[in-house]
Amino acid sequence: MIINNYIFIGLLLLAAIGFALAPLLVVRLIAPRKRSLSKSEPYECGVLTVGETWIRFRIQYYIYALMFVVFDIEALFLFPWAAAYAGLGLFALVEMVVFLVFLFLGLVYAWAKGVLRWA
Amino acid sequence: MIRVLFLVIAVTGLASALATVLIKNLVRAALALAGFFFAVACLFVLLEAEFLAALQVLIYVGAVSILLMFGIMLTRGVQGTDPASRPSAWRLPGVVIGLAVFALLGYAIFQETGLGTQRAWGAIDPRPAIARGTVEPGAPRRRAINDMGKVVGVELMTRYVVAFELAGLLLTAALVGAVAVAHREDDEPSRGEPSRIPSDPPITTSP
Amino acid sequence: MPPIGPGSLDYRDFFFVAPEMVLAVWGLVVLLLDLGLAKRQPAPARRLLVGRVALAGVGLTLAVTLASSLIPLMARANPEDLSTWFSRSTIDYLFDDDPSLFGGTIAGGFDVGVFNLVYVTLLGLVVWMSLAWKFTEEWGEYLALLLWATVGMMLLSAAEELVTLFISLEMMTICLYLATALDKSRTRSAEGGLKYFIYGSVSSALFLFGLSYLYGLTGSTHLSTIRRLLESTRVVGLAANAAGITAILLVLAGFGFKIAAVPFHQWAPDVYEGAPAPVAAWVATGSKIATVIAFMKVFGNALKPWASPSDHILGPGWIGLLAIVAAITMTYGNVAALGQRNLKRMLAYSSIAHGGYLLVGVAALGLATDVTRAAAAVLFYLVVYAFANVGAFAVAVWLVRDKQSDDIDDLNGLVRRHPVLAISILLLMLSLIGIPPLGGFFGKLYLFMQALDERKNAFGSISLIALVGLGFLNSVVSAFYYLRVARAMFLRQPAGEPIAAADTPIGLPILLAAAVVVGSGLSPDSLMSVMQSAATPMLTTPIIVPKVIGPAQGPPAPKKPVPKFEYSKDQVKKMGQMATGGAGPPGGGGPPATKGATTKKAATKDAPATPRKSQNPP
Amino acid sequence: MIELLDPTSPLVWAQSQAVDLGWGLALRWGLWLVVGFLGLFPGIVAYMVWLERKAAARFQDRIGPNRVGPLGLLQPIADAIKLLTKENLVPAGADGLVHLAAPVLVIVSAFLMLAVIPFAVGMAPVDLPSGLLYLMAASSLSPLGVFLAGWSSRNKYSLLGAMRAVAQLVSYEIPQVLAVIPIVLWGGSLSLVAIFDKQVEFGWFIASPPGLLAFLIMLIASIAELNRTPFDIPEAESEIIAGYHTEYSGMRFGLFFLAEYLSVFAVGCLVTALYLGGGMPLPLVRFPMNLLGDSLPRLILVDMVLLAVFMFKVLLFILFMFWVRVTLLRLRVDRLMNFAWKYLTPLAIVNILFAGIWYECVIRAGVLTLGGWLWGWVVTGPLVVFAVWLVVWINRRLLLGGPAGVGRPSLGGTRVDAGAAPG
Repeated sequence: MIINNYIFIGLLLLAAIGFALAPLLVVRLIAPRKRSLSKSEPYECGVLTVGETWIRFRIQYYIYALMFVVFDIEALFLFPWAAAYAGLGLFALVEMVVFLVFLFLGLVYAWAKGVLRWA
Repeated sequence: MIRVLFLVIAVTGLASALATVLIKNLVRAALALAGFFFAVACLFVLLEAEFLAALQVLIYVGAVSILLMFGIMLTRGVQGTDPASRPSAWRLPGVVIGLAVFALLGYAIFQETGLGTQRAWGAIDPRPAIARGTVEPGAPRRRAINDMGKVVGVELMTRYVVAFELAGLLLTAALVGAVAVAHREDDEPSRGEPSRIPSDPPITTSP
Repeated sequence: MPPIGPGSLDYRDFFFVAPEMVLAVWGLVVLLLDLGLAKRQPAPARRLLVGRVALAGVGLTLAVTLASSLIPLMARANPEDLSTWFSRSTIDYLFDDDPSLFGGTIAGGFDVGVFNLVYVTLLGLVVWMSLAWKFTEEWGEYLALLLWATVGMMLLSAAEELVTLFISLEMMTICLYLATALDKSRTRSAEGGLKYFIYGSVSSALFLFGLSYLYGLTGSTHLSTIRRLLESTRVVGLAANAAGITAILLVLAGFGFKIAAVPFHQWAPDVYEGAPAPVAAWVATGSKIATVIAFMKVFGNALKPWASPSDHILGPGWIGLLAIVAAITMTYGNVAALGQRNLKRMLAYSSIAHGGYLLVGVAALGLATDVTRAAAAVLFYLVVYAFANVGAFAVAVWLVRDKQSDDIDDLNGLVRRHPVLAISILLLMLSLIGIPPLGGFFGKLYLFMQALDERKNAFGSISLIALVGLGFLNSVVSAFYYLRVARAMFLRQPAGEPIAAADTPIGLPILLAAAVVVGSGLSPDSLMSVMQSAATPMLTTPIIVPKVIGPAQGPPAPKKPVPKFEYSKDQVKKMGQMATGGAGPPGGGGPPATKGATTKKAATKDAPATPRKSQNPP
Repeated sequence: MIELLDPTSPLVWAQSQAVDLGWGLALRWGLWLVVGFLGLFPGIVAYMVWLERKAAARFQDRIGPNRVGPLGLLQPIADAIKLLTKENLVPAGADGLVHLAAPVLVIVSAFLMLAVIPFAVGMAPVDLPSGLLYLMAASSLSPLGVFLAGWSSRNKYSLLGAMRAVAQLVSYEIPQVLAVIPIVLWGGSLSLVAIFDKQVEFGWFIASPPGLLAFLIMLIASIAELNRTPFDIPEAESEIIAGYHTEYSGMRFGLFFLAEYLSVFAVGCLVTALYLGGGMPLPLVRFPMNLLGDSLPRLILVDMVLLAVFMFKVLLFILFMFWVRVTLLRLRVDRLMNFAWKYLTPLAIVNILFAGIWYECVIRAGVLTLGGWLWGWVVTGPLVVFAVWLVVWINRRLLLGGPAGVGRPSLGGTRVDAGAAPG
């Protein structure tokens, strides 16, 4: 039963979180704690930080993320197709070629549009 | 056991959904939203739809939340706590409407009795566990649960083929349109990519 | 093992979606062509070239649409004609009257053909209009998005199944959101696009949620299966069925957003004003036609048993809800339009009002005994409205291009300079009001007559009669703002510099639209009979038994002889006339050929696990 | 045709094993969790670090750690003690909770990946029917953690590093996801156990041109996903201090460190299971699966062999990663992104079609024959070579300013710029 598998995964998840937090607990117990003003400043090459930290970024990052989402979803359509391919035959291959052409032309478009040029 | 698990997951999901709405810091709210997506994935697991659960995590937690974060980083001045971001005049009606919708949905779900040959939602019995030898070949639901990836593939390639191809076109169209809307010619650097070194004049619009 | 592989699909089904495929591919062609030319040609030349290529694509699609609609008709009329081109089995396939493709997800009948023609014709006008002036840099993207939106519309009105329906709806609306925002020189465009996107995506989410309720309740996504199931439990109806009511509410909200019915209309004025005028035209016409058709399919076909199971007006059924929404929508739209001086905003509010009239028609459909006529009335109204509106938006294009504003006052004194166009515009406005003998009058007439005709139960009729009365009042109200345009053109003196001459991209849509409203007014019966033939397959889909993926469930039942659906020669002719812009079929049309059509569906349910198309008639 | 529920198929068998939450399963899981978390994983990571330092030292003609214990073998323990006793500094403006959650998320992502790896017969911790997708989902969690780490530190360099890191991670995730699709296609399932079984029958998947290409794409993408040189822009010390973990010190930094090495190990396991035939010692021969009988000793024997071979392959993979790290230079950020989108992604898309051809040539028949295998090579080999050549050629041409291509960067433009700057 599938849920049984996931019980293990849930346990693994808990164990991993515990594994990450346990050393931090140890640190809290044994490591020195001396707060001071200069220690808690952000480290920006030793100079005092200027201006707002959470700055606005270029739109290019966003376009990359957008392309990532689109291509990720398109790639995920391929998984069930690939898993079922054995029983489907030529028709599925043709359909997938059409799909891949869409995917590919999307990439070509972005490429030619200059979106993929990191500046 | 399953019931307890469900309650835990549901409470987590509700809490993170509430947190998404109530937290003022946008990145934290987006993080709470990712938590909610994860809770939904857990619910999919409880429904034995692990394929969907994996998709949910992969697309929503792995991709959409990244998109959200980047979108937040793109807009100036709203990353931090912005007290003016929510007019309080709309809060009370919003809460009332939300609760009303919630009550309606909850009532609808609990009251459902089943139409015709369909069984009521509450009456669907726990699914049979598989054990060796007791598998009825051809039980479609069992089959769908056990290898959902493959079954989804077959369905996509046969019955939903138009929807499938259209989804491909839709994604491409969304990509094209979004790039066209977001992309500005003056955002582009001057020609000659290899010459760009960090000492060049900074990009004008933003860091 | 059952045929879940290639066997259950027929390659030849793609023949019927050829128009969609051509448009989809052509969108890519236009896009890549524009990119290829981007750095080589100056912007004006590129714009013209790309626009012409897009127009050529629309023309090609028109041809393909005609072919894919006519060839089956010819096959049915006289199979021997085609034997030189096609093999025997292909002719049999075309002869097969089952209009469902791809396992019942898509319809391929007469209705789809007719409306594909309407979409492609309107698309041609919209694309042509776009070439009138320069409002964006991204021509390839803009045109590709228009073409792809049309693909969505075509599939939306052909969808017979909820998943396909939803994805087509998204295809259409997402392309339109993006096209709305493409005019980067004005911030209003971006604002409109953003508003459209936000409202639209929320409504899509609600819609999808409602569809999931439907699926959960009925266990199927096929409209016909849902209907069969609901019919079998008709006694229950919506009474004490909160889940069903929720589903109805959510789905209604989704459709309501798309056709800007009143509680969900806020986006419309801003989008119409912000979007480039051709896009606004396409939002107002194509997207409205497709959405209303899908609306009719979902409510008038799948959810029909839930329409009004009891005698109460607001009893357990969606009729009451729809009647209220319709009443508020048309009243609000008309009253709000009264105060508008901006042509595009005026058109936006008036299109809200027309949405209200259309909802009256759908409500009548819910009570109708003669479903075909009721649906045909809505379709008639839709077609006439769409052409008239495209013409009206062409005027908006004219104003925006030459005056950089959309004020109605800029039309002052038009009749002196351009009498033909001014009279055409006047005709459009009169048709939109519903003045006889124009198409708009007959549209309203059919719509309201249908609503009055339904005598199934007393309360339902009373509510519909009240609606019709309100509709008449509203038409009177609408006369005020439509005639403001006429007054500006005929009675006022031009204030400043007169408007420049209209060239083909502007003049053609106006003239063509005027021709359509006049033609459909002169012989409304012929257009009505085409619409009736279209309405028949639209609302009586064959029953698809969902095929489970599993071993064969016993031997397939022997197939009963299927009564053939004969298309008359007249209809074949009419299809051709539709292609020429629906410019009013001359002379009286043929008789409505709906006789055979109503009986043809029963036999299909006996052969569940076998592919439909591959069984050729003996 | 598709017979998913054949009771003898490995998929059902593996699942039916997992049906009972009896003591056997509980014991196995308990063993996994206890031994894994208390000994195995920390040990693996610790000695991977040691190994890397030793290997890097060899490459650079040094000795490496040699003070603590023989051959410096106790060095990792000393490092751990150091990390545990260091003060935990969090910047004043930081978002404390998110600052804490970020490394946890990254480490969870690495651990979850290990849950479905089939180390040997019956030794996959769990066999999920959609295991591969689960794996991808688990690995897709880490970009979120990286972003949160950078954002929560409230340090410009951290944020910049995080943004770069996430952009890189998501860009390389596309070819990574696309590169496993041939494997799914050939395996006919998303279950890693089923994929392993398929490799027993049809040889290692890497032993085919599309498989080789997919492996290479996967390899490069994984290196980038792991932020290791030459793709370590996000933590480039010389540019942005230490990237997203600038503000992490002491044990919290240690967690990122741990996660990185754990991810290297997990990816090594993944690549081994997907492409390198898991524990199979020979590419096209069923040894030692043909020794498998019903008796427990034989199963144990076979499993020992498989496990040893599996670990050996993982070790080789890890050593390869070390080798790459000490040999190659860091890529520039624009080239880095270009490489993902302009080389790897098109190749990965085309490769799916080649994989389909390979399937038709070799796997469709149902049994592996030498003739079919050779035929597959003859057909797909040239295609793959041609595709690689074509992609490289197009990119070169666009870069060098050939006649075709839109919006291409050209060297001509460079020269003008360079000339204009001094004048």
